[in-house]
Amino acid sequence: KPNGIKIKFTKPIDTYLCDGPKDYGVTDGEELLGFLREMMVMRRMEIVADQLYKSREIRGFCHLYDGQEAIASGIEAALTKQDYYITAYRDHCNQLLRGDTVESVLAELLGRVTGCSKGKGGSMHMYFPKAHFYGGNGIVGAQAPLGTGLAFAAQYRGEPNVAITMYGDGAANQGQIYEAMNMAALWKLPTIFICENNKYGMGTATNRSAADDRYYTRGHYIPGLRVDGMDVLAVREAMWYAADHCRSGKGPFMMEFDTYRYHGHSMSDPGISYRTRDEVAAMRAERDPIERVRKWILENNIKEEKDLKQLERDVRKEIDEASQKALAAPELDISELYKDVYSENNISIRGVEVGTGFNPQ
Amino acid sequence: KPNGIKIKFTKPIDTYLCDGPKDYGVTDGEELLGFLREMMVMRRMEIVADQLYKSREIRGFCHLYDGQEAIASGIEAALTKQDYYITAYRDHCNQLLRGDTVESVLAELLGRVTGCSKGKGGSMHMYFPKAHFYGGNGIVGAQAPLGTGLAFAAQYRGEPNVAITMYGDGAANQGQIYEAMNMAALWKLPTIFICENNKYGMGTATNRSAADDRYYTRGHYIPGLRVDGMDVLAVREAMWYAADHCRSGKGPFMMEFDTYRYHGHSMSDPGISYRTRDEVAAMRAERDPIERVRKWILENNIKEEKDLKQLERDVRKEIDEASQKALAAPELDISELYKDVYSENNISIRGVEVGTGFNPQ
Amino acid sequence: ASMTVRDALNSALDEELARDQNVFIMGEEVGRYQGAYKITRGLLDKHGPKRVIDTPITEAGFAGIGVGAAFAGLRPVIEFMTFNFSMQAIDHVVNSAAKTLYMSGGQIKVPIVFRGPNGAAAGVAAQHSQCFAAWYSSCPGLKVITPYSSEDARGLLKAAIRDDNPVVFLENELLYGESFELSDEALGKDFVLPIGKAKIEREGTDVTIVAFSKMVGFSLKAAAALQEKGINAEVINLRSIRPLDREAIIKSVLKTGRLVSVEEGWPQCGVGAEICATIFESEAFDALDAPVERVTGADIPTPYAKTLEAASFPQVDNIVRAVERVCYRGKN
Amino acid sequence: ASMTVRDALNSALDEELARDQNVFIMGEEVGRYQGAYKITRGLLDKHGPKRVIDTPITEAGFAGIGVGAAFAGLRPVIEFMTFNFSMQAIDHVVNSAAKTLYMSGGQIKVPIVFRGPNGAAAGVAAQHSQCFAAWYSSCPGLKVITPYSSEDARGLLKAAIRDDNPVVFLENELLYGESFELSDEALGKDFVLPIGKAKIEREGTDVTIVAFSKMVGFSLKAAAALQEKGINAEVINLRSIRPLDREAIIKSVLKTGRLVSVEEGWPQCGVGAEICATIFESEAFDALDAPVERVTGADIPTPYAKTLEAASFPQVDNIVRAVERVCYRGKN
Ligand SMILES: Cc1ncc(C[n+]2csc(CCOP(=O)(O)OP(=O)(O)O)c2C)c(N)n1
Ligand SMILES: Cc1ncc(C[n+]2csc(CCOP(=O)(O)OP(=O)(O)O)c2C)c(N)n1
Ligand SMILES: [Mg+2]
Ligand SMILES: [Mg+2]
Repeated sequence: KPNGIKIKFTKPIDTYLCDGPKDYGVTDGEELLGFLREMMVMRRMEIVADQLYKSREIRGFCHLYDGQEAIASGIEAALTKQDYYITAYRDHCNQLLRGDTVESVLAELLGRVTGCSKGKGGSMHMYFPKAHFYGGNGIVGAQAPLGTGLAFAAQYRGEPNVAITMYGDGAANQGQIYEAMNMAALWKLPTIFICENNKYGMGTATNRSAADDRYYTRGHYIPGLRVDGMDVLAVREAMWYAADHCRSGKGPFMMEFDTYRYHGHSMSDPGISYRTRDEVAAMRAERDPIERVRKWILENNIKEEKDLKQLERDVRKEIDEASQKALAAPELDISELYKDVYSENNISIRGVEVGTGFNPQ
Repeated sequence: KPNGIKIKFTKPIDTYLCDGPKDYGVTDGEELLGFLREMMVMRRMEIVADQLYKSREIRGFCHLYDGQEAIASGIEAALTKQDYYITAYRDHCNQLLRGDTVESVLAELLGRVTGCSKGKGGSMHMYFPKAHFYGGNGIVGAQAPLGTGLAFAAQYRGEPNVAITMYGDGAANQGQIYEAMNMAALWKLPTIFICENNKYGMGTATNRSAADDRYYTRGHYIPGLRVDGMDVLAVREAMWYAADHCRSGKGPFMMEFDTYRYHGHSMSDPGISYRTRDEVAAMRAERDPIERVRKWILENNIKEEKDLKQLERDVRKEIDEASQKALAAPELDISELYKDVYSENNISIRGVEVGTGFNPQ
Repeated sequence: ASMTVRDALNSALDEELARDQNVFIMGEEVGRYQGAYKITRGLLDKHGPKRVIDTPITEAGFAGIGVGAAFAGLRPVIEFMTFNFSMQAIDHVVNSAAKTLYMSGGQIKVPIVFRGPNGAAAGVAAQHSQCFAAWYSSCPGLKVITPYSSEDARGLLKAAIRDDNPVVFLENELLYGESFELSDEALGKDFVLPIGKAKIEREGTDVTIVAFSKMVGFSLKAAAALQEKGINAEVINLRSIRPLDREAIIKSVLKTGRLVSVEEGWPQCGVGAEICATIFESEAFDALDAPVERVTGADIPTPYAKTLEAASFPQVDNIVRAVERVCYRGKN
Repeated sequence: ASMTVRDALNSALDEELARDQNVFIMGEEVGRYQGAYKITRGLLDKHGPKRVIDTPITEAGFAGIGVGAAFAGLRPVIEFMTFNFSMQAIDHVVNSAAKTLYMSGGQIKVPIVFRGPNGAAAGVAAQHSQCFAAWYSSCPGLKVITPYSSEDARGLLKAAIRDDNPVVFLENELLYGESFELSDEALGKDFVLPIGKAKIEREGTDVTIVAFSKMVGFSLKAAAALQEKGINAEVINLRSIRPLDREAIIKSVLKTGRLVSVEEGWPQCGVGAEICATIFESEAFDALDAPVERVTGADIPTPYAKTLEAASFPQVDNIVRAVERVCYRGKN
């Protein structure tokens, strides 16, 4: 089992107002297997979510993360659970990697009481405050000031932690992101703005929504990097670099991860009216983040093909079991409908009809 | 009376993503006298407004433009009245130079029926649609998308006109400006974003509000210029350059005018708690835009000192008369309170009490 | 002919684009994607990219651009993918669009339509389920329209686009796929309905149910159920929340003496509250045989889970029960 | 002791900053400029730039930063220079602050106060005169407070800062300079008033006047004038619009049988409308001797000119007349 494997990034890292990290990552077999498993779990969980949606167990909006797994993995590898984290509605895998369970995530998608938000939040509203994960946000761009506020809190309390805000290429044009960037730079807040550029915001390609689609430079006065988001080691390396920058008091950092979503935007989007099937197929064939790790493992003789097949079966089984458990749980009791509106839960709340609702007396 | 006077700009023009215009302006005596008169009128009008405010004839917010006159003058000299124009609440002089009268502006400040908005708008809400001037806006930054919309209309109709949006250094951080810039660049809208950098947004100096206070570069992917806003010829030259850029289909342009406001932010601000009296005095002594034109006129022997004194007396008289007339006018009849809520003026509108208001039957 | 609300909206847009070169549609995914909810399907192909414009996800920006274009005389139709996102741009709807005619002393008209789905859909949770009828209807200068049927959708959207004032046009996602009969007249290219007039969807004598948008359908179902219990309910489809057709409500209450209002929005300071106030302030008050009752969305952020969600919004049963109460049935 | 509302707010902020290191103030011009309306005067000097933070003019940005900081356990007080500008940030107030506790199933508290002057001042025209009491009070998850006196200002602001929920605290610029008597108790460092409880400012037997903010003072003046005409009015200061103290209103109406609501905001779907609905839906309805009347801001954008402006908002006379009408006086 070879140690200290050095892997050169296939795509060079683009830099803006900074030198950037080295052009390779160093890893070992155990770690690579960890990445592989974690990314397989994410991939499989999203596929199960897709199935549960199609069987009408999951409803409403449901945005899947498959294709983008290396970003979530690489980020976790570079940060601590004390670092603050917020993302958009495409949040299942981030929730999971911050430390939640597959069962908890799926149960939330299913609206069950065992879900991470007790079924009140659904796909877009997952939280794991234990590990400083603050959602999950359905309003495109809103998470940027919120994440900057998390960084503000870290600085205010003199903590060594950074805060990261994830947003999409579509979100990158939202004005409030620029407002947040300005204050972050002015006050040198330890925050990394992370643009997951998966080439489309719903159905709009980046060149039709952005006058300049080099999102890593859009901080203008803030340094940035553009990194292959399909390469977990590159993601980690870049995140180390950015977090160092922040932790050393130099203020915010802009990160762009070049990635792709395999699914449509959400379950209602077949995802092929604004891009070709060929484009999606080519991406899967050439850049898949999981295949890449699998290849490294095989190339470096860490495991054999059959071991990885077994791993895949294990992962499937694990997630199917989690899914069964999630499905078996009930919805929240209707009496809880009026809870959590206020922290004190003793304020009377009107229901649909007069005389219904909650009355503390 | 010498013709073709060439005047080199004392401050060099800073450029961003473009070459910039020449470093001097060409003018003649008649034109200089025109500038002088026009700027004197603006200055005097604002001083009269100040007096009327202090005598409690004008109420509420009242933001004066003295110190910044060369910008309004230089812009008008470079544009046509077909070009679209929008600014913020500091709008008295822009309204005037688009073609309105001193009496109309003062009457609006006084809430009189002869005011440009019939007394309904007041200081912040003046409009002159005849010359494509669309206000006057009390919401910091809101005018940027609005002005971009004016440019959109120009492009939509295939007109050769440009649209300009004026905003302050404080406003420059507002997110919606970045949203507007992105769309303007994406769609190559003929629009000039003009930042009047008068060094403060209310009481906050630029270095305390902006991570990067080179506002002419804040378009990031949009070319820009930083120009001495106390030099009417430099303003005109720069505006010609920018308007050419827009009219030739190259998309938006960023302009920063380096200027200063003599008064406090509004009438409630003495304007000396966040800046020193010395700073204001030095600005008046060294960079006053009117003094500069006066000096050019004298240096080039276009007029003598006594002629200019006479001109000043004439301007004073003219404005005092306008002010008297404005004061003499009545307020709008109370029956008009319910007019102009809707274009059709036949919708019933509730007043303060039941049974009051407007009822078309 | 029968037509879905979606097609009614689509055809109205299509016809108005064809009729007036100043009309254009702008919003997120309205063009190549054919609209997030396919209301603009086919319009890009037919009218071209100058008239059907995909924007970046920047509501404040494009709503403001729309208002600016309207200042200059164009007639923009701005789609909010859902009205939840109109909060990003609400300052332009209220401060830039609604108030400008007045502030300018009548000089600057703002002929713009802001449209999109409003209120709760299915399973989209708290941030995507808010009803904005009450908020926007509180603002002078705006007109606020809430179509129910395909006839409403066609006639009111065309009227909104032709109106010289800013109009907030609140659709309902769950109605898009519903089909309604349309008269030949309603299929006409110049079919417009008057803004500010309610429609009596069902005549009745015992009680008045006032509703808008999706709740009109629920109220009609409730009326059918009530008929079986011997209660003959009149159902008013408000169609427009501002101007609110107070006369229609008052007239009906003068006849029935009883009133229930139904809406999906939150109760406090909602449309039902305004209807209550209207009754107090009119001759209908003296005609009341029972106090007015509101049926509303529960006073909570919308939960995701199915059963909880259903309990958060009026169901037909709730309406039936409220009507029974104001008719002094079922009580004790 | 006598104290202005300005000093009451200032001292409350000062004390809470001193009490809890997690409390900080953020907004435009709150620091070096001492506040646009001087509510934060002296606080920067005393508590330093870490606790009193001047922001750029980016409401969405700093309101969102405040909410994010509250997620992480700080207790931000966000000043909107006026609430008119809160429309830029309203999505954060509603979608980020109000709904998060619920959406997270009770996990994420958002202890934040949004404060600043609300409603009309003098001569500032349409874009600077809007009352947001009705809008914010419609939102579950928020608490909405409208202080009138210096006692209200101190006791409610301190309670708001100590509350674990997002609070919208609507001040009134024209009250800042008004002085009120304060009890020794109200001067105490731990003086807090309960959120959600109204105060009877004047006891009376003939009619109930419900008001909030500046209109409480006008209503007290009206009550004095009415006394001379032989009408003994009870005046309720709502103090909090959400939770709304319905019990206090109902109890009073049970006694007086007559009700007038007074507010400066627009009528449609306003606070008065909610009060009307509350009466219909309670036992107070049966106690009514006359229909409820609303006195409200006129249903127009606020005009600038002085006389027009005065005619746009309730004056003492309007209240007197409305009360006379509900008491069947003056109406021949
Ligand atoms: C303010 C706002 N506007 C619009 C939407 C609707 N919407 C949800 S996701 C989305 C596309 C976002 O694209 P991007 O930021 O690239 O993220 P991705 O989905 O690709 O991860 C849109 C338009 C929203 N939720 N919020
Ligand atoms: C959205 C919004 N926020 C805050 C204000 C209050 N305000 C009015 S003017 C101003 C300062 C603006 O400064 P700047 O943009 O530099 O323009 P200047 O006054 O210097 O011309 C502020 C904070 C407002 N009117 N609108
Ligand atoms: Mg994307
Ligand atoms: Mg300035």
